[in-house]
Amino acid sequence: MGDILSMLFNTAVFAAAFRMATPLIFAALGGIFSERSGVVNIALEGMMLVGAFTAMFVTYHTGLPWIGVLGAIVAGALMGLLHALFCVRYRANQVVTGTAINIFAGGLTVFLLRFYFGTAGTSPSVTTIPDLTLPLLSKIPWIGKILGRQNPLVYLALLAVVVTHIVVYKTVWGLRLRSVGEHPAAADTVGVNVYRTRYIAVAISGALAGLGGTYLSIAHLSRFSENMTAGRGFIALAAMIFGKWTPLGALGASLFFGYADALQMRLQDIGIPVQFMHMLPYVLTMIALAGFIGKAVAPKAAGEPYIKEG
Amino acid sequence: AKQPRIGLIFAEGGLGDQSFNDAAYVGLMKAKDELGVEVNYVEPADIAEMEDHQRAYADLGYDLIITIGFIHANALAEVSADYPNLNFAIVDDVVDNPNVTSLVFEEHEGSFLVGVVAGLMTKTDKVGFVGGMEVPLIRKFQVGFEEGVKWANPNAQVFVNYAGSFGDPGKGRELAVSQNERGADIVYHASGGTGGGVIDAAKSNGFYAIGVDSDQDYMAPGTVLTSMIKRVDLAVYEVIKSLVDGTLEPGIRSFGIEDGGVGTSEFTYTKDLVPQSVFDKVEEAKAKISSGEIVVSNPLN
Amino acid sequence: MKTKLKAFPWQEVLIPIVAVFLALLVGSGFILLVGENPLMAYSVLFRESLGSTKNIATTLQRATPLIFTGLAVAFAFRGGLFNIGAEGQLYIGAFAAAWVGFTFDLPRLIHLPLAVFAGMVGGALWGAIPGYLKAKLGVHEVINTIMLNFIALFLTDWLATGPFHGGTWVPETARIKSTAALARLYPPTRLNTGIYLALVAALVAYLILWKTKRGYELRAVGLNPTAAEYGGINVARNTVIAMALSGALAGLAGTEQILGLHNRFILRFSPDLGFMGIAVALLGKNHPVGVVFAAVLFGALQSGSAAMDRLTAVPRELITIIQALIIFFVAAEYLIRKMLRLKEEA
Amino acid sequence: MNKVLEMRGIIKQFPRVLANDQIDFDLNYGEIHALVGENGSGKSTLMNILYGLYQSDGGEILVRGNPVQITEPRVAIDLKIGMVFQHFMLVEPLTVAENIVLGSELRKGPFLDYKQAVADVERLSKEYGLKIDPHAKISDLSVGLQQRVEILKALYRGAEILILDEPTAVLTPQEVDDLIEVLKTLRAKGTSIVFITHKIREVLAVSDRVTVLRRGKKVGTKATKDTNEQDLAEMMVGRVVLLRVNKEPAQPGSDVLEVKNLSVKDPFGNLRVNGVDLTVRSGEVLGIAGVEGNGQSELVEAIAGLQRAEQGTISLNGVDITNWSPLKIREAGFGLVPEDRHRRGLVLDYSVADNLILGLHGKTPFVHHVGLRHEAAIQANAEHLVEEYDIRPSLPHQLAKRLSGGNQQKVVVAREFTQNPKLLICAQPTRGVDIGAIEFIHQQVIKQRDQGAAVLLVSAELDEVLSLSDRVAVMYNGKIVSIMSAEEVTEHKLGYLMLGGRLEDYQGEGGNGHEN
Ligand SMILES: Nc1ncnc2c1ncn2[C@@H]1O[C@H](COP(=O)(O)OP(=O)(O)OP(=O)(O)O)[C@@H](O)[C@H]1O
Ligand SMILES: Nc1ncnc2c1ncn2[C@@H]1O[C@H](COP(=O)(O)OP(=O)(O)OP(=O)(O)O)[C@@H](O)[C@H]1O
Ligand SMILES: [Mg+2]
Ligand SMILES: [Mg+2]
Repeated sequence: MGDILSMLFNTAVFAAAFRMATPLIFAALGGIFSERSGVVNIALEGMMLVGAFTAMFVTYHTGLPWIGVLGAIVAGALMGLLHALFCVRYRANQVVTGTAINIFAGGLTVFLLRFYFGTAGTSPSVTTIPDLTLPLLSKIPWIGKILGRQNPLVYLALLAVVVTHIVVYKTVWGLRLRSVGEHPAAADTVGVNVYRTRYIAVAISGALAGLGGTYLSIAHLSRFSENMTAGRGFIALAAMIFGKWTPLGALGASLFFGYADALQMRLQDIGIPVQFMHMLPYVLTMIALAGFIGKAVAPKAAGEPYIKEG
Repeated sequence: AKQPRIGLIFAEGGLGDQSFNDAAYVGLMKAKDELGVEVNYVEPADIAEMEDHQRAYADLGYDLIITIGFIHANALAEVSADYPNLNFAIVDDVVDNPNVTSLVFEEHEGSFLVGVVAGLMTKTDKVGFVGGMEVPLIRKFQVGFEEGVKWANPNAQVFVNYAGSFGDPGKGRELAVSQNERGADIVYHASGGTGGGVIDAAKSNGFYAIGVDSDQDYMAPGTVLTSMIKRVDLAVYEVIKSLVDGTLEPGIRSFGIEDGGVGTSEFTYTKDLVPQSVFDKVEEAKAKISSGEIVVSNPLN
Repeated sequence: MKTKLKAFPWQEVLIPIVAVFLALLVGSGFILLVGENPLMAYSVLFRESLGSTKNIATTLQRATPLIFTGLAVAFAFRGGLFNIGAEGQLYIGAFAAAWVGFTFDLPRLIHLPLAVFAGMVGGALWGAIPGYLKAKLGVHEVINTIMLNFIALFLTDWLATGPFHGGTWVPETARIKSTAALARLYPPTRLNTGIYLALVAALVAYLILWKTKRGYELRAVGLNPTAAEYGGINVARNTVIAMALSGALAGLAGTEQILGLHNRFILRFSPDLGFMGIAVALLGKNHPVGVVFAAVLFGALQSGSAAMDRLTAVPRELITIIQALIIFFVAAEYLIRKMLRLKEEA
Repeated sequence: MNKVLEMRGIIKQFPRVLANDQIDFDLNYGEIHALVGENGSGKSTLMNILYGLYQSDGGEILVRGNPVQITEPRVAIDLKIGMVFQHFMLVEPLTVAENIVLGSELRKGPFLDYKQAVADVERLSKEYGLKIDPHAKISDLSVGLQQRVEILKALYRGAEILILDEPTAVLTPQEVDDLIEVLKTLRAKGTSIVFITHKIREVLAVSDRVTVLRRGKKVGTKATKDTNEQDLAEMMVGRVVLLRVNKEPAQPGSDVLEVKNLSVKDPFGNLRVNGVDLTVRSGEVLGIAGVEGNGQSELVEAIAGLQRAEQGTISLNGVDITNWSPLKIREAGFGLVPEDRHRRGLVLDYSVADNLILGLHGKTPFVHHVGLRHEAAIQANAEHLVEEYDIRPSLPHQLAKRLSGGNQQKVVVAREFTQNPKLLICAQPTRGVDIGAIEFIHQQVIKQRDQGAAVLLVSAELDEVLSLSDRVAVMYNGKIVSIMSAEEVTEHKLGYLMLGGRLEDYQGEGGNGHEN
């Protein structure tokens, strides 16, 4: 019992929580951009996977992981544009398109892996983005142990939360974004280009999800492996809703989840069948939701293609 | 005479898994090149396809149909009964029909050997095991490893964790890191794709990993101490060869330490790190297991 | 001129055909990339999915669970709920059916229906949880269904390797008694009476939704909950019922797989049937008839592509990519309508 | 050249309807031009074409003498055309200032200059006398205030041609007066205004000219001073219209609805109904007048079981129905025409036939005892009601969302009235409905009364309250401040009470009862 208690506040657990939360944070932010513009994005999973692959691929060929990051951003954005093309322009159902992208990404990454590396499981190991010690932060007693030394992408995720918050709530484009996701007809009548806004938002969404994948393949790990996102895109989707479609909320939800996961890993030998420990993050999330938050309201127009009449 | 035709059906995951599917492929190609047999193979997308593929090859009258992985067992039991004149083989499980050759491995014994290496090489007297999912087959690796560690180093402690997935290297990494935080300086994984994360954790945090199934030493040279190799290629080649030779005897063929079916890797990158005494101890264990002096527990029995 | 096509009665059939055609066209680019002949590959795909009675049977067998999961997702959608949790409900239903199947010794006439019923109830209960949490506490069902998918996996992992492990090397339960198995219809294919069950389920889903008071209420809640409330409809109760029935349908998908195909519960046996159900439901416009057709399309793709893998050198993943492309284009009905009209005018 | 706008021969064909059939319309500089006509006559369509939302299938548009192609709203905005929509185009979670500047924002780099936006809104609001809190969220504003935001939006973009599509349908009488003042101010400053309305009094009060449409065609344009109420009504409907309801004196019977000391809170915990006592007898119409937002909605919803009563009792024919479920209350003999037909009254994606059984869907004859629908009965019911209530088009399978607002309202009225409830609540029963339909609905209300129903009428339309009610109550700030018999009431007195004046202090017509 004492073990469990000491584990709850262990700095190593918190540090792990940040590591595990990072891909979720990126992807959940991506979800926010897309859904705030009125496009449901259940394709985060697939976009992450493509990002993870591209980051590995570019890094493999250049030896420069930061170029890999750029590559993943571009690839993710392209996946976003594909999603947008079908559900904004061709008015396809957003959920179907999302499912198709997930399937597509799963096939494409393995196809490319085999095409270029002759393997379908795991890519060769590539150069990674090394961890970074923040000189000032690492000196602070408790926090320093948690955040003093982390991967740059972990810091970037936290920065992305702040930037997203500012973009969504403080900029002109953010205002337009929110209006397009809530009431596209209203935005249209004041001359806001609904379609363009959605294209951009979904492309950003893909880019961020791609960053989440990048973290997995060239920061947290040093290789791509088949379907390595392992459901994180869906958990990010849940985190986005849990966080009520706000960047800070998504951060909180992702950290909560990462923390619970880090915790269950360290409590696996307390004598409960291990499968129940694996359930812990999911069960805790359900309890947390039932316990202390009320209704979350999605952007009103999310899911609906906007059709100009006449 | 007409050349025998061999059909091989992989497990889920298919080619390129750098594990037993790839090993099976190597065995198949070797047979093709050296024995001149005609081969064909297929990578099923999911469990529901296994039986269709088995029947398809059987309908085409393939002389030997080899299935990879226990996932084929249920279907194979029925299909092999429907085609009593054809030969079937299965890797990693036993199907009790007169025309089926079951090719199984003594993974617990192989795991014992890498356990010996870990038990002797640890400086902290703490080592770790990361499993993919807690299923009977993986328990076999775990138990063998634990017994090997204890046999070589009674003071050593083994941390055991499961990822809950064979395809989540991110989790693998975090589990290995958490074991390292608790003092483990060598971590053995039997977790499929999850293991990539274990190896990455070892590399970036400066401890040793032990690979599994195929020779994974190259995945992080110097960091992967050794790998517990399971020679599926050998099994596949052998069964085809006995067909060609006309010596095929259906039933269980077990590959263990004696016949080199399981064992450690060549320590290609770590030879210089490992003292001779460790190699000696591994040889001693091999001998004792072969002679029956050591009996490694098999949780499946 | 413009309206001429509208009058064309085959339009609903034409659109998916053109969509599939477009997808194959794009897919052939990939096939050329790996140096294979697209025409060859596609003729195999077509022949092996629909070219003979046996192949059609296999296609229908692959379609069966997708009809169930597609109906499950569609049913929830009609009630205004997005059930991403069919996968989890399927696992719970599958386990429940398997448990009845291997535990009891009963005459077939009782055993089989009981096992099917257990599968339905298992799925229904698992579906009712997010329904209840939504109705009572307003928790978004998407989060809880995602969470419950994972929980269902781990729970059945434990059941099938722990208390109910069959004792073999394989992570699976004991075999179900033959009295609980769904009969095969066209051996050696594994098409089984589950397909009848699926078609009946589609019919029942249709009847419930459009021909009963309950369906009227469910759909009203889905379309306009405030008006439903005004009309004396209990929104909370209908939310729970919609999710429970949705879960029951997903549970039946698992049930069919166990009682008709695997004959025991195997760990993680489902190739994402629940997630495919989402695409099937929406392609089928959330209508039972549409769902059946969409499921058969997917079934054909799966059975044909399995053969394509066996008979051609086109790699497995490419087939997955082509499947995704087909979904894209079938979903982009609007694009195809526009294209067809252009052709008409030209 | 004194025309700021000319539309010539405008044609708009929708799949099944010719919405605009060769319509000519023009607008002088600095005039208010009223555009009137029945529901579905093509008014909104014509103006949507002008604003670039729809593309016409024929005809031409000249703005300030120049032919223009208005392909999208942006073009209209650049031509200094502004439009206030029938269904507001406001983004609810955003603030007033954000909504006003949306699309024409002032920037500081990429950032929204919110301070400047607020300042601009304050300046405009002062200039035109349109008071508003720039920081308020739209969802917290009354409809009247929301409309102000819409007008400010147009003004912010420098609109010289301002289109208002049914701006008064949702306003209280005071708000209508305010709006008319605003329009006059705008006209004085040179703005040209198109004013769509169903209320002839407003046409006469504010417009310079009036154009009447009927079934997509233009009936004619007249100078307002050359026409009158009856004349316009006939032009719109194509027949003689009764502008006053003919009714016999009420024959009140027993108490049907008794509300005692009722309090209701809104979801945010604010007390909206505060200790209300109220009785409605069978065979009478009790009208509740009041500025919207004074608790009428919550009062009605609490009686209907749609909101919780915090305190007090509600009884129907002596049975305590407080906090019963809506279904049980309905079954006790209750009917409600809700104030918002889209939110409460209709499932827009259901057919007319299915909407005509909402709330009755579980009762015979619409359902067999096993829970199966009785399609024949549902169809028969629909055919009967479509006929009796003249719902157009008379297609029971048509989706409700394809009907015009007036016809949608008739669907709700038909359904609620046909059950002959003992207690009938009509909340804003004629909102947005053309005069032909108003006449019809009013007749139906009186018919219900004469058949012995107790009718509670809630309306922001003083005319309506005065012409239908046998007794009139005034609701202010969550309380019933006064109940009078119809004879005692005058419009002026009501207006005074509605704004919080006290009856004891009332000085009569011309008195100085309240400050404004
Ligand atoms: N988008 C549309 N698609 C099809 N038909 C339409 C559409 N918009 C309007 N109509 C039809 O055009 C006709 C005119 O509608 P419009 O909205 O212009 O009427 P209105 O005069 O504004 O009515 P109201 O007084 O109720 O506002 C109606 O018959 C309507 O059904
Ligand atoms: N897709 C459509 N098909 C056919 N008619 C339509 C369609 N969309 C709208 N309409 C018609 O367009 C007209 C205008 O729509 P709008 O929402 O402005 O109705 P309205 O009658 O003016 O509503 P209200 O009076 O409730 O404010 C209505 O008469 C409606 O019948
Ligand atoms: Mg209109
Ligand atoms: Mg109207």
